[in-house]
Amino acid sequence: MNANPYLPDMATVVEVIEETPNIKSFRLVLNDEEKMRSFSFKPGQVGQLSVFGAGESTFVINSSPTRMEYLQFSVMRVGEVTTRLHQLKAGDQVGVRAPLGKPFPVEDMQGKNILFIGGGIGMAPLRTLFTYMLDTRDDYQDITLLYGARSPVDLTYQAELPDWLAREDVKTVLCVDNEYPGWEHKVGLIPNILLEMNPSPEKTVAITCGPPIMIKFTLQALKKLNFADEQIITTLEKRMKCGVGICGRCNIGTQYVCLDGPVFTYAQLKELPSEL
Amino acid sequence: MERFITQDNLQRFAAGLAEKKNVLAPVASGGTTTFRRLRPGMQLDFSRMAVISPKDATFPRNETLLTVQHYPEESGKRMELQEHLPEGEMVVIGCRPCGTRGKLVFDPVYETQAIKDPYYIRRRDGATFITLACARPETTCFCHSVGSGPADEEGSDILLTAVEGGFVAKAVTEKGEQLLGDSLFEDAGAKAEEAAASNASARKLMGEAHDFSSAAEKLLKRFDDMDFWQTQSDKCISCGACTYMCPTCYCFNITDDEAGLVSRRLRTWDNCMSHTFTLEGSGHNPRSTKAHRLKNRMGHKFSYYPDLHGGQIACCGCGRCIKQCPAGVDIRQVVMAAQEYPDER
Amino acid sequence: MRIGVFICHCGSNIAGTVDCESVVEIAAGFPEVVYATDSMYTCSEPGQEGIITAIHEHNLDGVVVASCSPRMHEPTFRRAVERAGLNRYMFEMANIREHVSWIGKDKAHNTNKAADLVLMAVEKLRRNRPLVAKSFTTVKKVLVIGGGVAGIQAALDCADGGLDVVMVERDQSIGGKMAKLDKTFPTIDCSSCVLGPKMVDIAQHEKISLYACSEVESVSGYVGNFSVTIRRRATYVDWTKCTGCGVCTEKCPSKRSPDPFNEFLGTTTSINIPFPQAIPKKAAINPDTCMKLQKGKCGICAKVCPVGCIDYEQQDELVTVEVGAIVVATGYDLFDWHKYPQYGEGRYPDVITSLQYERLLSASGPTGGHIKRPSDGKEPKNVVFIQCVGSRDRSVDRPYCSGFCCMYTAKQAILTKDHIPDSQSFVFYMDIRAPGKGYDEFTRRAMEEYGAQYVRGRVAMIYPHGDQLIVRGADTLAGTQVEVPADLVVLATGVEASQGAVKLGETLRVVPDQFGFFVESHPKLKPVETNTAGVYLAGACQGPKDIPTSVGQGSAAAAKALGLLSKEQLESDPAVSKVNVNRCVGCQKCIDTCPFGAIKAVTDRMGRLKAEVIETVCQGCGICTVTCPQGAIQLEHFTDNQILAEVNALCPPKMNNVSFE
Amino acid sequence: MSAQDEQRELRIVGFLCNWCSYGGADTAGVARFIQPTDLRIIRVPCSGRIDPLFIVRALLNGADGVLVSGCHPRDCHYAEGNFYARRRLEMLKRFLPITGIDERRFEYTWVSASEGQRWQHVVTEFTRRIHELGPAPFFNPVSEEEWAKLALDGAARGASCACHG
Amino acid sequence: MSGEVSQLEELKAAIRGQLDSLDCVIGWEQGYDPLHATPLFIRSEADLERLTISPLAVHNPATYTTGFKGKKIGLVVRGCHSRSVIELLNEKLIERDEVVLFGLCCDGVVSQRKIRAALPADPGFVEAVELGKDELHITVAGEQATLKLQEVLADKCLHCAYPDPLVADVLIGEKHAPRQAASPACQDAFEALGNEEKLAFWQDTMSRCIRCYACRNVCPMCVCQDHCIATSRDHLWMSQENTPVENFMFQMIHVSHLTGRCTECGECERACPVDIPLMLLRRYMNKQVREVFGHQAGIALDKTPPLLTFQVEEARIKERDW
Repeated sequence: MNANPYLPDMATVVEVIEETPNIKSFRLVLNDEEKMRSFSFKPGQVGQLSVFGAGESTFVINSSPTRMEYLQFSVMRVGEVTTRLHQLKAGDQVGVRAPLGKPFPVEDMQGKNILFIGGGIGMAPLRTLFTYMLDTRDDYQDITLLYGARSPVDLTYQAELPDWLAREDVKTVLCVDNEYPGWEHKVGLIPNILLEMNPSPEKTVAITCGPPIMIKFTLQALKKLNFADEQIITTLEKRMKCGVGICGRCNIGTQYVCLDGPVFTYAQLKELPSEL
Repeated sequence: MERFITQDNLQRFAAGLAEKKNVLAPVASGGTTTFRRLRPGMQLDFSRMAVISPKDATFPRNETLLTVQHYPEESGKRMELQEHLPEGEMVVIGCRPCGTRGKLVFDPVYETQAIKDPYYIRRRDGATFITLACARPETTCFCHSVGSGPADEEGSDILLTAVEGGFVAKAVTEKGEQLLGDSLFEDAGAKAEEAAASNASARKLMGEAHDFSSAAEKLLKRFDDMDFWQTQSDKCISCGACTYMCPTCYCFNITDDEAGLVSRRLRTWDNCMSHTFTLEGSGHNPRSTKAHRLKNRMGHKFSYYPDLHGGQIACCGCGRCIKQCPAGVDIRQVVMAAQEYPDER
Repeated sequence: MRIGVFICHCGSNIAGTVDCESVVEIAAGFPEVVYATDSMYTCSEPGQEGIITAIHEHNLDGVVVASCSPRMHEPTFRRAVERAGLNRYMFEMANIREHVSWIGKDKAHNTNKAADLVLMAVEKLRRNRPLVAKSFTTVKKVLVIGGGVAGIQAALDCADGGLDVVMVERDQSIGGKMAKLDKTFPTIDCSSCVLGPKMVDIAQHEKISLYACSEVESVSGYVGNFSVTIRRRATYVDWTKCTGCGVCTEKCPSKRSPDPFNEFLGTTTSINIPFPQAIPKKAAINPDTCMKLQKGKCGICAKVCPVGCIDYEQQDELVTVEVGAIVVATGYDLFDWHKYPQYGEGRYPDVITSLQYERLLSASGPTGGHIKRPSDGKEPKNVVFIQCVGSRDRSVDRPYCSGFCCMYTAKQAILTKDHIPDSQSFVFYMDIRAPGKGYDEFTRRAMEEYGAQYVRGRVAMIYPHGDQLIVRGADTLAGTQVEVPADLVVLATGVEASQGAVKLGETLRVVPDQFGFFVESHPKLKPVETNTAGVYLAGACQGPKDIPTSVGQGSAAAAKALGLLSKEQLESDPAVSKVNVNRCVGCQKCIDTCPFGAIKAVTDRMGRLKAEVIETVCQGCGICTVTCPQGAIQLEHFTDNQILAEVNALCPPKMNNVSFE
Repeated sequence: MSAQDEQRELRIVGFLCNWCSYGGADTAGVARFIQPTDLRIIRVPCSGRIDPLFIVRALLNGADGVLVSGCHPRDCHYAEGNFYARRRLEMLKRFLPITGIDERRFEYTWVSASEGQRWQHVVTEFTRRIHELGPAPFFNPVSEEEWAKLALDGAARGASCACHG
Repeated sequence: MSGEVSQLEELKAAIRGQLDSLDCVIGWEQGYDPLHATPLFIRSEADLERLTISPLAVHNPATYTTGFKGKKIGLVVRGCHSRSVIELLNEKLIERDEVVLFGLCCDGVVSQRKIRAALPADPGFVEAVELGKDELHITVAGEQATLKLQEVLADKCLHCAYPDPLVADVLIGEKHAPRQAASPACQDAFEALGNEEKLAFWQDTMSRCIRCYACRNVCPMCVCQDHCIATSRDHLWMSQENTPVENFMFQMIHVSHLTGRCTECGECERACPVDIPLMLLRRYMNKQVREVFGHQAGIALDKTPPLLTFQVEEARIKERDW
């Protein structure tokens, strides 16, 4: 971060990956080599990407701090800024303000079983932690990933899925909402598959992210599986502008998602006023 | 240090300052009085509290954060980013204690251990406030209910008190003291006592303060009671008069403009009462109705902010939001209603 | 985005008055332009290949071509960028030829303007998004409006090509002007012998339905799916029963009915069949002159009709047909020569029109093919033909050449000699226009073999002298004034747009030009298309034409219709309106203003009213977009943001961050 | 007006419907009807697509003139677009005087695809008119002097206008 | 004042009778001081007791109707308010069977601006207000002042042609004799200025605007609700920059969208916290609409706003010669 917190660092797009029809991943390198070398962040932290002339938008840094060749952001096309982001190609310039926000409590997770539950674009924040844990695999017990999307084409990170599936040190389960020709994995809604998988809450941390409706039912499922509120971690999304807790729109009561989040435990969320 | 200055000399003093610095002062035009940049020939208007607060001085309605120059690909140059930090000094003359205090609410947000907003800090540090104490409260005034008063000096560099024939000027800071060295100021003499008496009388005229002490807790308790908030927000029309007039409202928007190869990142006042404030790209809006938004505005000023910043209420009691609200929403009433609302129904 | 800009020289058409290299240089500095170049003819094969190569080499995702009017080559370039894998809507054109190089003299100004137009195109393109056409099925049926020779040809070609055809004819019989002609130039073959069989084919072709005495009332829908309402005028004869035996016409006591088929040279019966070869060969009553319909007395035709088909109570009938394409072949009318004072304004019965003369020449005409002048029935010896009556004359607002009068005048001079060997023809002409195959030879024959005397000059006046008329005019070649005694004067009246063309144009959304002729889509490249997709032009409704050209155009229009409807599915233009349901407040103002009924109200999951566009019906006019105050309905490819981007490109908003007040 | 001023181009924005007037401008081009070069044309499908606010935006951004042209009434390619346009544009034209923007800077007319000569005439006349009016004043004061003058004039009005209740 | 009191009682009785079947009834009560009224949302007998219909009760309740879509509410309406209701009905934005209209034959409401100008001290120091038949007796900063009601009436009331509700389910008070509308002298004077003066006026006046959108949000005919193009994220219509040109652009948007729809209730101007005389623009546009289309918004049911329809031959639009 610069002394002027509104001042982005210039970065160059080095690669654009078309993940799904409306999601692209962008790999960026800061133009200032020294800054790039010394850039440090923790899984779960976010960044503001600028397309100058269009504006800024917040995305989680979904590459792992253990792999610092580039910073990766996955962008779903919804509004004006994301549309302009989707027009970027390798070589184009963007602004980056990162890292912002608080990361996943990685230290607290060491030595525990980790259960990732991701839905759609919600896989982005999980990817950073998941790849981080793969790179520091010995610090954790069992790692399970349940990742679902509406249909097979809506699954992001297709290039990495075969590897994740093939690994023996993690259990990866994929699912889609309905049957599709050629689909060999699970079919059904994430909360139902989760119940079917029946993971034990014993020494386990569940990390979930996805669309609001999926989160709602996944939380219910986790409660049914006897996970305690403190064992459940999620990340929130809010409209943000400044990213540094000033501009006043991303607060839930006293908590600013850009500053105090986006990572919250379910226990913390329950303490907050209900304004999601 | 207390000095005296006649009404005419104050005008002269202000005009003199305006030759060297940006001076912001209440000026009458078009049937109203607003803070304007004092330019030669303009008269100070102290006859009423300016409808807009002086927060422009430290938090202007438009602030260019940065500009970007793009270059054509063939030129081999990459885009160039330029930060636009404010320069120069500003003197605000004739704001009231409440308006001056507004910036105090900004301080713990715009300057923290981790985050320092250089735009605000530079403007604040470059600003001098010559405040006019109030002689009589308006029906909408409640500064005494939020820890202030009609002659509150906090945040001011000089406090003026109207006396017979002119003003007594009290230096509050060193900066103020320096200004009072100007030859237009005379010895205050007995006028100082007249001023003190006037200030005391003003405080007395304000009567009893509202007790907002349980607001922080009660507003949180009301959070999920949408019936309460719907009723309270019935007459609100979701405009921004309250927030833009408010000396303490510090929320802003950041937008980009572009013209050809130049683009600009602009910070403008934003308004938490507007639907678009929290509208997300997906169409989802966590504060989708005016009831949600009024709840957040009240909560922010009287609960969340005090919670985070040592109990300080994020309101200076100037009453502009009440007086200028097209629908007459009374912030005092809403807080009181929340406090008085039975917990169990 | 990565935009490529291509500046076309168009030979010297653009480069002559625009510094194309400078425009390239300036354009290279426009936002998101990564490649700019110029080429001699961008629309040419190598020019298009250049675009395609550049798209690949420079990884372009948008293209601007600055050249001629998009009305000319937009489709060409769209196809080119499509070949390179881009969406055709990621393309914009700057018109620097028709709107710059051809109209401005100052090279510096032109260059500057060209650069501005490129900037506008770039700024719009930056807001373009790929649009994908939707497919829809078509009705394999064609409406042909007008049963003259052009319409007949179009209908027969369409029907032979396998399409169903509905032909609508305003008059009682098809055949048009050609059916009235005696012989045709330059072959002097019998007009009805040529046309007659084709008319019969129309009647007999199983794929053709003919509605005579009918007019198009209204048209709705869109290409491939028009819905046409036809008004069938009451004929007071049940045509499903009428056999065309003609008994009624023989017995009808009302014999003073005007005879339009014979150009009002004589009269006919109130119930009649216009001519023996009429198609359909059915009788119809002229209600204006029928005693039964006027006064309630008579009723003879009903009594004599062997099949009982007379129906005095018959009313107009509205019929709706669904068609996929429309061929307009409404022909022409004759100029009203009475506007000219010098020809007597109708005072002299022996001044007649050329078409009246055709009827006099025709064996089936009122005189049985004997040339008898109207005043006294005498055979004329001196016949004077006056050309350009209502052609090439600005004073009567007819500056254009009617094209075929020179030819038929020559023909009539020849026929006059054939009919009356001791006759002498005189032709007053301006220039002889005989550019067709065998045409010039034909006019020469009239002069050389048939002795017609051609006088180059305008006629100043005609005045009676005894039982003759004296035609006074100038002989501009001899430089003298001439006076020719005439037994009969034949005016080569010019062509004007058919009465009713303007009204029909409104119905079809086909624009008439200032003279009432329908405007084709492009004068060179799209001579039978109109600006309304699926509506084609044939024959003289588009401008004066002789028979072979009309027939050719009839076939051309038919080919267009066949080509259009040969596809199982058509693609709708995706540049149609689209509703952002998040912004729509359901006020339905767009529904009220849409001229096509292309927007409907639907209820969303929450029970709120929302507007929804029927994409195939939407024509892309954008009226709704302006109607909607919250900008919830946007015309794709012409969104508010796209147009505003152009406005802002031309009038850039100032960003001088003035101090607040 | 000096010869030099006459030389200087002013910013004139045209909004032309695709079917008639844009075609008319093309026709004028094809016929090589020489016209002043100040005008830049924005092509829209129909005059019914022209939001009067486009014109306002152009004028407020500093356009010296705005010319709108569509199909003649009854000749709209979309049947009714220019009927709506006529009402909208007429109201804008009538409204401009209250804003202090000279209404002569905006004009609307009808030119068909065949009327190349008429288009030449319209462009020539309108451009002449705009040159007679000269460059348009920009709405935002651009210099401190302009601000000062305005603010002072405003302040001079003082509290005089309380009647707007 | 007995007349008004009995009218108030009559009104209360009428409302009382329907209160049970309505979600709420919108009227007015005293606001933060005796000089100001504020909208009152009546849901109970206790609320009803606070109802006032004095000339201080200015707010147009029609503004709130679209927020109650699908619910049945009551409105206390004056003549000009009823015009807004009619226009909303004509535009299908509310349903007739979803509103019960308690009509007041209106003798005019005050302009707070005129009161401010007429008082010897800032109205912020008001202590007491007593309503006489034709006067206001106001105690302000210890001083007594008597203002003639006629002199502090809002401009719209001085020249009101429709003081009586044009649509109502219950009508309270006595109907007025027909009146002729007129434009205020101020309007005529402004219209008579030259372009340069007018432009300078707007440039300066618009520099006061803080873009709070009170004028928009208080307007009963601004029905875009939360989707105004001025605050949309697609920002090409306007920059968020608060400068005279952008501020004026917003007024142009407002006026343009109100063409033929503005019912001249004057709320925009009343609501403006910096006293921008917005009605200058609205009245002028309305005058043009009247001249060209013979149309006045909200004076008759089942009328289409003139820009949503057309005539093939426009009698009063003259084609300009070229």
